[in-house]
Amino acid sequence: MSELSVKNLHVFRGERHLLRGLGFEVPAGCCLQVVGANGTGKTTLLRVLAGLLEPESLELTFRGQRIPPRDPDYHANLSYLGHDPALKSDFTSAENVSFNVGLRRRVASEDVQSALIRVGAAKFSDRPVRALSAGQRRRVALASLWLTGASLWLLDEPATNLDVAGQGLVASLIQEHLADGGLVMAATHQDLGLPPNQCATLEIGARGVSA
Amino acid sequence: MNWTWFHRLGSPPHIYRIAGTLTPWFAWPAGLLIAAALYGGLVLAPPDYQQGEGFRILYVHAPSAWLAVMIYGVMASAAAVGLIWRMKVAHAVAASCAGVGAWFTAVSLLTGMLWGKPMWGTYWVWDPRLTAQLILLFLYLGYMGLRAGIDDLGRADKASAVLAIVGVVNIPIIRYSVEWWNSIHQAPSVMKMDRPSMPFDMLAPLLMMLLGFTLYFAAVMLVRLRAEILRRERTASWIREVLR
Amino acid sequence: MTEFFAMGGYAVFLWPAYLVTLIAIVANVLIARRAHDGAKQEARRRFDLEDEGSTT
Amino acid sequence: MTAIRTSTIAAAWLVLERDLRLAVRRPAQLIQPLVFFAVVTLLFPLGYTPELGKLRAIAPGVLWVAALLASMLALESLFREDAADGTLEQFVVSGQPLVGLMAAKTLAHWLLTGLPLTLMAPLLGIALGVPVVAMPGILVALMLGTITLSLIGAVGAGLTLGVRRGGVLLSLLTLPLAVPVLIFGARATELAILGESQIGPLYLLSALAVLGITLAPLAAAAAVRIGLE
Repeated sequence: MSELSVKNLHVFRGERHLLRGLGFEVPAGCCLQVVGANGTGKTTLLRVLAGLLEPESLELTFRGQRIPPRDPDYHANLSYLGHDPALKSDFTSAENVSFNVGLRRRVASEDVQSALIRVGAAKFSDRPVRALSAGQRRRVALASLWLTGASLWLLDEPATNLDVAGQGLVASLIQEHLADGGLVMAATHQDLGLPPNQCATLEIGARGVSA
Repeated sequence: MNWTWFHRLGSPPHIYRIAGTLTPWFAWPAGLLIAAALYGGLVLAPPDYQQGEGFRILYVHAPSAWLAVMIYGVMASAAAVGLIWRMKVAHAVAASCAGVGAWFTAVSLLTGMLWGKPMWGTYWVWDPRLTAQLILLFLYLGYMGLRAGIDDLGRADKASAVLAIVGVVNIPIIRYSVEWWNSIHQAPSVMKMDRPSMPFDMLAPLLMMLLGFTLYFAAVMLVRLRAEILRRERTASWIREVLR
Repeated sequence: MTEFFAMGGYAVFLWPAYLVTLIAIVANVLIARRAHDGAKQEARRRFDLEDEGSTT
Repeated sequence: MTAIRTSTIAAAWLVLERDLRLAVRRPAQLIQPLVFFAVVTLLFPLGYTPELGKLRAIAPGVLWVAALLASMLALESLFREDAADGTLEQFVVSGQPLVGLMAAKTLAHWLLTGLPLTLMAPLLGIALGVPVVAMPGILVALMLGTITLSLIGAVGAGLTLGVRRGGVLLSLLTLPLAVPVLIFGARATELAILGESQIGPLYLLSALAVLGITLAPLAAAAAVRIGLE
């Protein structure tokens, strides 16, 4: 039985009927890679599933329950990583992570440190984020993602601005998350090095219908 | 109890057709009523013992003022229906109301000023009702400004709907506060006339004019509604037959 | 007839008030009509575009 | 790992504490509304008359209009920065009721703008010939009024989130809705100056504040959700 299933997803963006009747299922412990040319609706799909964008129509089922994409419990179980890493530039990375995670669950400062170490951001954890490079900020965002421990990950181009080592980090975080029985939907062209039974691909073509 | 009639209300092609057939049924009676009320108000009704012939401005001022407030109410309720049941047609109705409402708020202000001049010697008098209408005009302009400021039609509908609802909650508060403000400063009040204990031959034209204006608004709104529906339905197939 | 138009000396206020109202009534009818015709034209243009799009 | 989910109050407190800490890190933004309030107030004697007697008569209106415009100034950045760096999106996706987080942000805005303006008003009142005995009355009235201003402003800021150069539009949307606060507030201040009891307008101001506290965060949350689409 699938953890997450989407049926009859229609989305309009201004004039364009971007997603037409999209439908797919993601079993537990599996990563669905969303691929397609730019502007075909990858980001739109993730934002709709995160409840940030209201679709024309959608039948979303999570853990066997039919819910609206703005259901608070559903949100508590998901993490959305968008284009911007959601960090306040006047705060240090540690302060940012403890706020972003603390908004959802109780978190101790040791956990924050271990998260920053896990993503290799420990060395610059006390400098304000303003002084960090885009790649370093992306790592800090990954620290919050990893520490929150939500079961559903919605990742939009998670490896942008990351060097090769960073891309390896993303792949290992995803593999670790899937091993815990988590779920990932990632809009990325990167090869995540996942065995075929753990990874499916959703191609959004020009007509916006699932391939 | 299935709400088929309610869902049919929500289906754009259905509403587009109904709007088309209803428009003349509103337009013609409106025209007749306004004409009759004009004749009644300008010719038959006796002059006011205090304001003489000048009081006849009432026959255009009061209906415009009524329209200004009534339209905002229609706009806000359509916006609420649009937000709660996610009906695009309801947002289209709200969008069709704003322009007409702003126009007639301006008319009620201008006619109020033209009435104030002979009565009080100055064009603008801080009469509570005139002041409240002025603020209502700013609410309309704010609504239209917000709609114009957002490119995506769907988002503009929803954002302006929230503003319309916040606005309609505030209108009675603004009216009360302006009346309260007027009472503590004993400022002059022009509009003693519109709580009419008027004789019937004065009152009848006014009521006819009010109804005529309301029907007129309905007719104009329905035409704009058809335009708004076409803008929102974009490439829906039913539009092809309509265009033929 | 002329004393009718004089309106007991209030003519200079009364008739402009009625004129303003008339302007608003006529203007809104024109605006509504133009908006509807414009929307129809726009829809027609979009359909022609779409027909071209799918045929080429 | 079964994590203990943060309660709504804790999340709201976190947001409030975050905004206050952020503001302390960038004090310049805190000072600007206060300087604006002072400048606008001090323009009136130059534009009207140096006679304190006459200034006292218009002091209530001047203080309240200047306070209104100053708090409007600071509203522009209430959501804009959070929307730009993506943190506002995380509020919506956090699973916490957005209404609570919006209330926290509005309270932070009031603590950082409304309250300082209120505390500064007596100082400027002296420049307008306001007797010292009236100061407590002015403080109470402005405190209540600025709460409602922040609440209405939060709705306006949320609505103009998606609008390019939404600053002017924000004022056009918010000022008409702030008219009742201005009327009751100015009257309360006038009564304070005259030394009479200002209980009537204060009740009305409190009523507006209560209405604002209950409804405004709801509207602001809806506006932000729409603005982020």
